[in-house]
Amino acid sequence: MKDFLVLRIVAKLLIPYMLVFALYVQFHGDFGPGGGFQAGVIAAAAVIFYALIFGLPAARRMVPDGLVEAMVGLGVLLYAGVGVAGIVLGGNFLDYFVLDADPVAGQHRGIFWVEAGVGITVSGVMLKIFYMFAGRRRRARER
Amino acid sequence: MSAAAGHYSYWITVLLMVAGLYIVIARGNLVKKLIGLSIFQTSVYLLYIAPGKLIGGTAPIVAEGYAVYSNPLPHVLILTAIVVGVATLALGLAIVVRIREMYGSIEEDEILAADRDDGPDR
Amino acid sequence: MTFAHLPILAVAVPLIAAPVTLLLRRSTPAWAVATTACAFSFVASILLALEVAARGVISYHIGSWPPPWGIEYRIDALSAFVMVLVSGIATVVAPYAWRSVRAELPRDRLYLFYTMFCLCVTGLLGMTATGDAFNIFVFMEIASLSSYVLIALGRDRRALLAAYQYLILGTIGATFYVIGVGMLYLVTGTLNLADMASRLPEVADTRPVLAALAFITVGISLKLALFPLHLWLPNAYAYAPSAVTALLAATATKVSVYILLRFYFSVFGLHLVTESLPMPEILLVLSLAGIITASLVAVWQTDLKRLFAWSSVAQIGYITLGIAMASIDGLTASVIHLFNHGITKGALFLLLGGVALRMGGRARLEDVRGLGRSMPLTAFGITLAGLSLIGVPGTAGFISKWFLVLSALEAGRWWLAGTVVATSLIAVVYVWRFVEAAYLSAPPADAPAQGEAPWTMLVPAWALAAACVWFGLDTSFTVEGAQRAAQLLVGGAP
Amino acid sequence: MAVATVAIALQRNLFSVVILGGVYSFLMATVLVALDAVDVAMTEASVGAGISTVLLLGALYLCGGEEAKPLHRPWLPLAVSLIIVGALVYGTLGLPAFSDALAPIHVHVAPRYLLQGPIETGIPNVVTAVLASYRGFDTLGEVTVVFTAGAGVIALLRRARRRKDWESEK
Repeated sequence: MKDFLVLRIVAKLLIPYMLVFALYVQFHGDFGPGGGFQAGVIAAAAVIFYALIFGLPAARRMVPDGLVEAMVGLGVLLYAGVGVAGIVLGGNFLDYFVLDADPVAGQHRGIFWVEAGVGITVSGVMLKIFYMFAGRRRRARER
Repeated sequence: MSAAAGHYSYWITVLLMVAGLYIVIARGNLVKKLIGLSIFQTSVYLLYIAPGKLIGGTAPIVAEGYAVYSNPLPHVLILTAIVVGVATLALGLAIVVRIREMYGSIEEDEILAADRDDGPDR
Repeated sequence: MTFAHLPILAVAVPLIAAPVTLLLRRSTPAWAVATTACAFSFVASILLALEVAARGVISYHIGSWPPPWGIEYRIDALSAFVMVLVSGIATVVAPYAWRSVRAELPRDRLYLFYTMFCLCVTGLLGMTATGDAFNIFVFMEIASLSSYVLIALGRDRRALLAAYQYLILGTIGATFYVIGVGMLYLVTGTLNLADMASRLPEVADTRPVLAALAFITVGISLKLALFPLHLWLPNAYAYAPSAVTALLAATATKVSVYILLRFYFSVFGLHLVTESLPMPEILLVLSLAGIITASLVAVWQTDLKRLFAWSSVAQIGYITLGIAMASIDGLTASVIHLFNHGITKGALFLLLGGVALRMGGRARLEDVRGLGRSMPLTAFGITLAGLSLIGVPGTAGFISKWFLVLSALEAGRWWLAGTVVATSLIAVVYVWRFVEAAYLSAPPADAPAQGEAPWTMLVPAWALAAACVWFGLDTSFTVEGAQRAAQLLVGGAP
Repeated sequence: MAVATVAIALQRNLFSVVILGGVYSFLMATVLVALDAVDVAMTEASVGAGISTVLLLGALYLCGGEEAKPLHRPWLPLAVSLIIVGALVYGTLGLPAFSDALAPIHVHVAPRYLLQGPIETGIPNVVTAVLASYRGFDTLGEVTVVFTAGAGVIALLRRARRRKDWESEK
């Protein structure tokens, strides 16, 4: 689909907004609907869109495989890390109250990082799965 | 009779659930089975969410001017269930793709037939 | 400080190990991390079991939220017992996998095997430790999804189909479980198991509760491969990599049995299960049918992995038979057999993995001819574990069958005790088929040059085989643990 | 929605089935909005209609899109389905009626979330508060499930460089 000028321009216009929207959903989850999971899916969708228009190699240059695979693991580690931080700071596992002197602020901080972990892993996994399926397709063609 | 009206939401759930399950059991195409499986899982969402709704209530985002909210707990559970559902689907499809590569077919009968020709230890 | 956090750490450490292995991308460090994590969980589980025996139930509030609002980890005699089994088997299988998996998987995916291994252990331990119905579902899915992948990694293409069938049936089972839990939630308003149990009597005998009982039973039965819902099991066990077969056979079905026990006796209560629906009768019939059919099918198998997979279906029948007695003795027998069968099958599949390694990936009856001479230690180990499977005195299997027969006699069911003994004779037949091939047949002339399995595989396997004898002679841990667990289940019901 | 489901069951062209699946998900999301579950609706729309459809289409591209005639006799599945309908109807008849404010789920655990949640966590979206804090461990499990799927797909579909030489061993 690289040859359609309209698609290319629309995509160029839209994709930044999709990523910004993903960030909005990620961090506005405290007040409106949304959160790490939805944001991760939207961010992944933006890159998938990019890949559909400009081709898989272009998308892989923009978001390389190694980074995606690292994101898959890092999100879970971040989440679990917040849990362990609760223990280290003298509370229970996943205890956000101890993350700050003020318990409510601690909750805020805990939820922020946890949601970030969810977002990272989900976008990483969704993208990775897409890359895996799409990569297969290319090989099937080569045969 | 009012009992039947009050349980209307459950009937829909039941219908979807069984339709999904039927597709899973009755169809021999591996992809179609997975689609049926996701419908089966999706129907469970309604079983949890529908009873959480209160007529006159609003979404559980606390704001001034609202007193009645729908129950947030089922929403949380179903968010988790949706994620589990898509994870299962992705994994299932990955296995189907591999099956297709190894057997050259995604019809259950053909694959089983291929297996019978395959080894003496079946 | 750390000691108070053991319940969560036993689960969280393998969970954290999983992404670490993924990020390492090298098989050797990944293996080291996975093994260390399993060993840590094993030590933690033993400490927890001791703590529970000394001081009673441990309740751990995750996130410091009190139970019905937050998620609670609740370790009692039964869950500690099962955790010791699961983490112990994992600790034995992890070092074994080092050599075994290298022969069965392509190099660049080895580290992912350990990622999946950690996740599977996390899921199984999480299901056991948690006191929250929905949390069980989440960790059940972690365990299931990772085991689908582990099975699909088998080198035979039929492994893929087996994994697919397991995925379909496993997901249906999990969804049934969610439906059942949903109904319970709608009538009690809570997801915490203990809270649920205390609020159930108000609504006992209502239709949703009975339907929930039915759905949870069917859902879990799919997972634990209760006859006639066992169809996924033989293929899955036969084609999975050897280390995976051992891990799953020894732990996965056992944890499902644990969930069933938990719901029957800690949530629904003995009264509801035995009187409102004919559950014990249904379980009894299915167990007996399962024992007899699966044992007979096992006799005709030529592939040893399939043979012992079918025997697993039969052995699960003995476990559920104990549940069907619904008495303290029956439950004791059930819990003991859960443990003993776990170590027996673990030993068998690990040793068979060694055979498969030397025989080019197969372990059929014709391949093991003359095994007594070419691989004497392996052959002797399999025979020993086989004796335990039959229930010969002096082995672990004898203890569980003994308690099972005892509880049947106590309930005045002579015929049941007779059936248990008679079906054990079928086990004699299929174990004999191995012994005959290994010791009494000459090795085929064109046999590949063989030696004993590498010691990194032989030592873990023999550790389990020795455990079969150890727990047949020294029964203090198993019997006392199981008795405490059974009393807790029957007495703990509201 | 029911129409979409029946159509899925009858349709044999898998591409139409996938598209109908997307339609079904969007309808489901609409229903969920009507039931006040905005977070869930958003997820269902993005996952069910978005990611799932993309994945299914990707898989179909690799596997081919026409389904063979079903060879199975439909009677056994139909009987199983009917038994399950019976059990479900039997069970749901005893459940609290729709929008019953006195149902156990509204009076037992949930009130604390709604009344105390915003104060204890400082977050007005109660769903987020429960998801990330009260039942944060469930969500850790959920992320782990996603992680499992991701790592599993990598393990299954990674292009094996040495594939040839270990296949020849067989």
